[in-house]
Amino acid sequence: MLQLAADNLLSPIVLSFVLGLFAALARSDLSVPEAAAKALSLYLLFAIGFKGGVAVSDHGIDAKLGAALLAGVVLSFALPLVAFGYLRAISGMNRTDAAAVAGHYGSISIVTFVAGSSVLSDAGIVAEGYMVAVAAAMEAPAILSALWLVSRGSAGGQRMNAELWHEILLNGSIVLLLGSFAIGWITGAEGLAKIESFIVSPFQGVLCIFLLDMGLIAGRGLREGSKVLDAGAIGFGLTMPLAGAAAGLGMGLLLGLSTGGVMLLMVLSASASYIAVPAAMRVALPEANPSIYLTLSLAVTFPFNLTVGIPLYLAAAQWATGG
Amino acid sequence: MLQLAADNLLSPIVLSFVLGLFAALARSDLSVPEAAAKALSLYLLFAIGFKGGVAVSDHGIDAKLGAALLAGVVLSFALPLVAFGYLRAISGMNRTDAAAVAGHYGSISIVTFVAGSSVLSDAGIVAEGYMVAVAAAMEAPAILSALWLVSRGSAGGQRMNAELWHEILLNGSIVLLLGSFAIGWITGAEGLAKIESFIVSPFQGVLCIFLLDMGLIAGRGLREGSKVLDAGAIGFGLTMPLAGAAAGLGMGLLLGLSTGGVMLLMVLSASASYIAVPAAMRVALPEANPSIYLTLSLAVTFPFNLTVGIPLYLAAAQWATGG
Amino acid sequence: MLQLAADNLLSPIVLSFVLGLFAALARSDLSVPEAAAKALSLYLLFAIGFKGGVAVSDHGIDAKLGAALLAGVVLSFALPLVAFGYLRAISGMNRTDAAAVAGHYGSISIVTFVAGSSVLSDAGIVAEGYMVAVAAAMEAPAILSALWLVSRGSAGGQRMNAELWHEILLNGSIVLLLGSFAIGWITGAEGLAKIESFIVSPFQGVLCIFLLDMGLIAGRGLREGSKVLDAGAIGFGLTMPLAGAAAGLGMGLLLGLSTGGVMLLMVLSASASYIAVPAAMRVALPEANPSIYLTLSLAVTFPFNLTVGIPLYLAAAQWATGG
Amino acid sequence: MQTHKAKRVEITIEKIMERRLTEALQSADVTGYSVLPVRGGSGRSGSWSREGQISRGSGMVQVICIIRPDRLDALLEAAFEVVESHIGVVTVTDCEVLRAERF
Amino acid sequence: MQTHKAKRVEITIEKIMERRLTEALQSADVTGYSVLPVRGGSGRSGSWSREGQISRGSGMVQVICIIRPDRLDALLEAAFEVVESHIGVVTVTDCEVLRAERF
Amino acid sequence: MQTHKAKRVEITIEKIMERRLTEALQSADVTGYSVLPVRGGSGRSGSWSREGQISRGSGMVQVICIIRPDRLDALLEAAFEVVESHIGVVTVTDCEVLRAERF
Ligand SMILES: Nc1ncnc2c1ncn2[C@@H]1O[C@H](COP(=O)(O)O)[C@@H](O)[C@H]1O
Ligand SMILES: Nc1ncnc2c1ncn2[C@@H]1O[C@H](COP(=O)(O)O)[C@@H](O)[C@H]1O
Ligand SMILES: Nc1ncnc2c1ncn2[C@@H]1O[C@H](COP(=O)(O)O)[C@@H](O)[C@H]1O
Ligand code: NA
Ligand code: NA
Ligand code: NA
Repeated sequence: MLQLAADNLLSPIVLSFVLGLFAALARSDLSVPEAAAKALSLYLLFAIGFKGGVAVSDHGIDAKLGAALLAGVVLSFALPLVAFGYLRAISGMNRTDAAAVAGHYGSISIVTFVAGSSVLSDAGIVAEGYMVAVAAAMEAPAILSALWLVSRGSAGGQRMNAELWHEILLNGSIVLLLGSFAIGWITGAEGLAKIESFIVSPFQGVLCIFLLDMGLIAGRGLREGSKVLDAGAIGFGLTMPLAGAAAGLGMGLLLGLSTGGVMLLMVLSASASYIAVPAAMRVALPEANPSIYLTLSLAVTFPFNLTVGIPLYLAAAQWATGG
Repeated sequence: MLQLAADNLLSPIVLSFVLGLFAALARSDLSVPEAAAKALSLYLLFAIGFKGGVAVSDHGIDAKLGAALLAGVVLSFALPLVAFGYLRAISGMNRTDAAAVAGHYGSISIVTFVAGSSVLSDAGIVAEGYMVAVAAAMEAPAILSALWLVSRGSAGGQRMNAELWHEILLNGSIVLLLGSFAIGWITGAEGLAKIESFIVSPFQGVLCIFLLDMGLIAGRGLREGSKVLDAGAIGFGLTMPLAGAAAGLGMGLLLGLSTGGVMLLMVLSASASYIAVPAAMRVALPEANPSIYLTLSLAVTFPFNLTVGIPLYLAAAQWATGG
Repeated sequence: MLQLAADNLLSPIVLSFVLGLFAALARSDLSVPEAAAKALSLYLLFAIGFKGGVAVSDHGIDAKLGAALLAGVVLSFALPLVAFGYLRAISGMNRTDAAAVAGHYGSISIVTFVAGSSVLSDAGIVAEGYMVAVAAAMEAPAILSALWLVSRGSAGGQRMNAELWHEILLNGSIVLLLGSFAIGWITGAEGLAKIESFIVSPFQGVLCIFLLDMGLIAGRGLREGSKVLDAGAIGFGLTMPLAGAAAGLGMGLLLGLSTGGVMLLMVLSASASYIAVPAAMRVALPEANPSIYLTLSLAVTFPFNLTVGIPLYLAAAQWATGG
Repeated sequence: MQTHKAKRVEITIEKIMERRLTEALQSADVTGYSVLPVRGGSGRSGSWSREGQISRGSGMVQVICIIRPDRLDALLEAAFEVVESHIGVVTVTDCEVLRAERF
Repeated sequence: MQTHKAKRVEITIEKIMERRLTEALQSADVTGYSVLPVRGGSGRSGSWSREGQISRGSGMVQVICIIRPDRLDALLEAAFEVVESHIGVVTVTDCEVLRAERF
Repeated sequence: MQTHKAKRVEITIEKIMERRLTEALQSADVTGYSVLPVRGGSGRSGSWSREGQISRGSGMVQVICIIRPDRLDALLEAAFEVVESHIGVVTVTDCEVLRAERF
């Protein structure tokens, strides 16, 4: 366990993140161009989706797929309610900001998922390929919970209109993730053989550069956003992932997922969105302060999960599944 | 043949294109940054040119090179005349637009060429390395034919001035394609060994992302441009490639090219430009409607060639050469 | 030696540079998007730093590291003084411009360093991994020398303020180079194994595209800037590298570096900055003409080193160390 | 040369609202506009930059419409409805245009 | 601060015509201009966006020239010749500049 | 719609000076600005383009501030101090804004 934590902390991936964080905090002008960052994220989504699809095509479709998707949706709906209550109790945040933050914690961060998968495969543990689809399923429901939280009793329903629905369900990340999952599933091992040296071999290296960029953004966020967070909010950002992971653990055991699957469900539940949910909040809840939710998600919870959370969740999943 | 078609349709490359098409038609906000798309196209041009050059350096220069280049130039000059007559007969398009479209079909699409090469190498068929140079030679002549078609009898000659000549002959894609062809030729197998894991191994994977982007653009084009195309024009976009391929087949047999070479000449003749010719038309024929020629080339003919055309041309080339 | 020179001239890397140069001089519109160029440079810095760090972790830290760093700093301080005197004697350049140029020649060009390392590894020669750190140490001191040269006697000290210090010492390239060096050092061979197929295998290929871009920029620079350079200045750009290399050779022998180490110190001393120093000069010495120093550094000295210099320095280092 | 009076309206708005704005403009029969990227900025809600961003929720764009003066009010009303509850800046400048028949 | 009257000319033109325009400006002795990227837009010939494009024939840029009022006509004539047969928008705005000696 | 008079200040300045400028603006209590990328241009010191550049020392950006007319002078003085010894262009245009309470 300690060994695992140390290995994780001293992996090129985590150290690249730390380097970015340091550079931003030291006000270096190091930066990744926006177009390059987006290209990296397209690559990661394509690769992780494709590999998930190939895994499903290899091991056949599991009877648990439907149940796992449902479990993901339930977690995504429910976690914001927990988060909201916890946040209002522990910090002085107003209802609107707290609801917006809560929505982020019900949804997921795909980079955290990628980092978790990468630790898993380093450890030689195989997980259900369809966890990628579970990740996609967990993106949106939390947004509804957040909007419901903000408008309980009042006429908040109109915050969700057809256009916003469309944007959320067909946002680029989801479409690419599920699309490449389908492609991987259809083309299987043969398809993988063709593009393996693109999506498998260089994967960890690309992830390093991506995490360097995440570190830069998190560091900039900390510099800009630290003034808007009180101690309670920061405490929330460091402990809510544990609550999420616990829920994910319970759900994973209930479903009878493999060790790797349980661990990934914990990672998903513990992680907080920083792509889909912030965009939805800007449209539907513009009065919530983006500095608060972006800083918490990107600069507090993401680093926590990356450094401490992931090895912890793996250890817990191994202990609980006896795997 | 059917197997070949099915294999092609279910390859990661074609499915990536379909994913992009779907995402754009479903109005997802999935998009590839312009800088990333350009970088991908630089990569593909560099890789395909370099590999062609290495092939020439490996197998020695073929006596047929000169004849093949000439054949390409002749096809590029002649096909627009066929296309123009066909288009005027089958659709209600005006002279200017029809001439502009015709120019696109005489010229070539390098991605279609790349996709064709990739199907060839999957099938283990080797083609003449200098087909890359033939591709470059076929880019420009069709532009002259198009301008001639538009200004027959009138003083249209002045549409081509020295500056436009310069732009067409030294456009970035041609320079990079021929330049990397030369580099591959000069450095040969030894040069290839140094950069193989950059330009060979990840090639198909990069092509997937590039085709995802092509699908996105084609889909956006369809949404914008479908209203400007009548049934005749769409019919043209789906059948003109067959006429082009037939011409390429005849020419390839005449030249005595290998099975792979014949197939690539068919692909080149069947494909329609969407980089060099549109740019030249905006300068020299601004009164032609770009929606028409871009939509036809990118959203009708390109998908047709990618999905149905390429396996068809390969089967025909194999049948005709007995290869 | 001649063989070495010919091999170098006909390597894909050098030919890619030549292709870019040709394209720019022929006014082709070939271009690499800014975001892609920056992404490539991030990749090269990350890879070269990381590999340097791994080398240090493999071979243990050398007692000479401290001395080598100091030697680098001394060279960077001293070379501008030589360059300034030489330039004022040989060309009609004014004091300010001459000082600005001199600063560039004391500092270093990391791409030249990368190209040198790549020739070394092709030749199977291993160099001290910490030469990467020496490169970083040589970036900044020359800037101080340049500003001192310009303001001797006058109150020029105020040109350097805390903000500029901060910018120079924490500029993105230095932070990334030293940061990835540290990551490579910490994670060692195990870390390298994880990301090898990202930072080692495709390295030379990426370098080709990067040098294509450098050729394009150098060519554009030549077209714009050739009018501002007199024959003396051009002569300086072609001979100052030899003076720098000689100083590097002497220093390298004094330190007892390996053949590879001596050669890299020569390359560093011979190369002229085109990232860090131009930026510093625009801030602290805006009255100096950027066309002069950018053209000299990028379009005269860089091509000289890339084509003629590097094989020469290698031959000299082998001769002098008997390696 | 012959020029004609027109209004230049520049609307700086969140990228995520861009499509809503341009659709509102189209509904108000504004037929021409151009969209310029914005790299960063600062305002009451803090400062931001696009560098390295993958988030779709941050960043702004600048939408520029040149219109005939008599069409200004319709445009502003359409724009205001979208901008109202969001951050963003709307400016109107007098200008002269060539080829007025285009507007 | 001391400012001086000048004209701000903004020409939105197809990227492929950019070099022709700037060369025409230079022939008309316009010595300074800046070129801004345009991400997308809409007009009578439909709407467009640069996203994912590799084509050299689509997309526009915005060329901005600040000039002395007395030089305006020469500039507009030079610009008009290039823009005439192409799509594109030209606007002229009155402005004040610092450091007028530069123009 | 109700609009209010304001000034639109556009400062084209070297990218390397951007942070110095925005810090000067903040010291002068200018609370809002946007930064637009510039792709290339030409002036007395020659022409330039950002294409393929990795250098941090070249290239320019355009900083746009909308301010209340009475705050113009403070802004110009702050900007001038940064721009003074560097290349760059400062223009001021009269404009109207919606939601004046924001400025
Ligand atoms: N006065 C202004 N001038 C120019 N841009 C502004 C101004 N105020 C705000 N902006 C832009 O609008 C964004 C949001 O402003 P705000 O709502 O004040 O936070 C800022 O980050 C700037 O990009
Ligand atoms: N009124 C306008 N205001 C701003 N930009 C415009 C306007 N009209 C056209 N444009 C730009 O010019 C391009 C071509 O316009 P058009 O020739 O009308 O198709 C459009 O796609 C816009 O980018
Ligand atoms: N009159 C002008 N109008 C617009 N931009 C200008 C003007 N003069 C200079 N610039 C911009 O400022 C940069 C430096 O100008 P200069 O100091 O004249 O070399 C140019 O490259 C242009 O990007
Ligand atoms: Na979560
Ligand atoms: Na063709
Ligand atoms: Na040097």
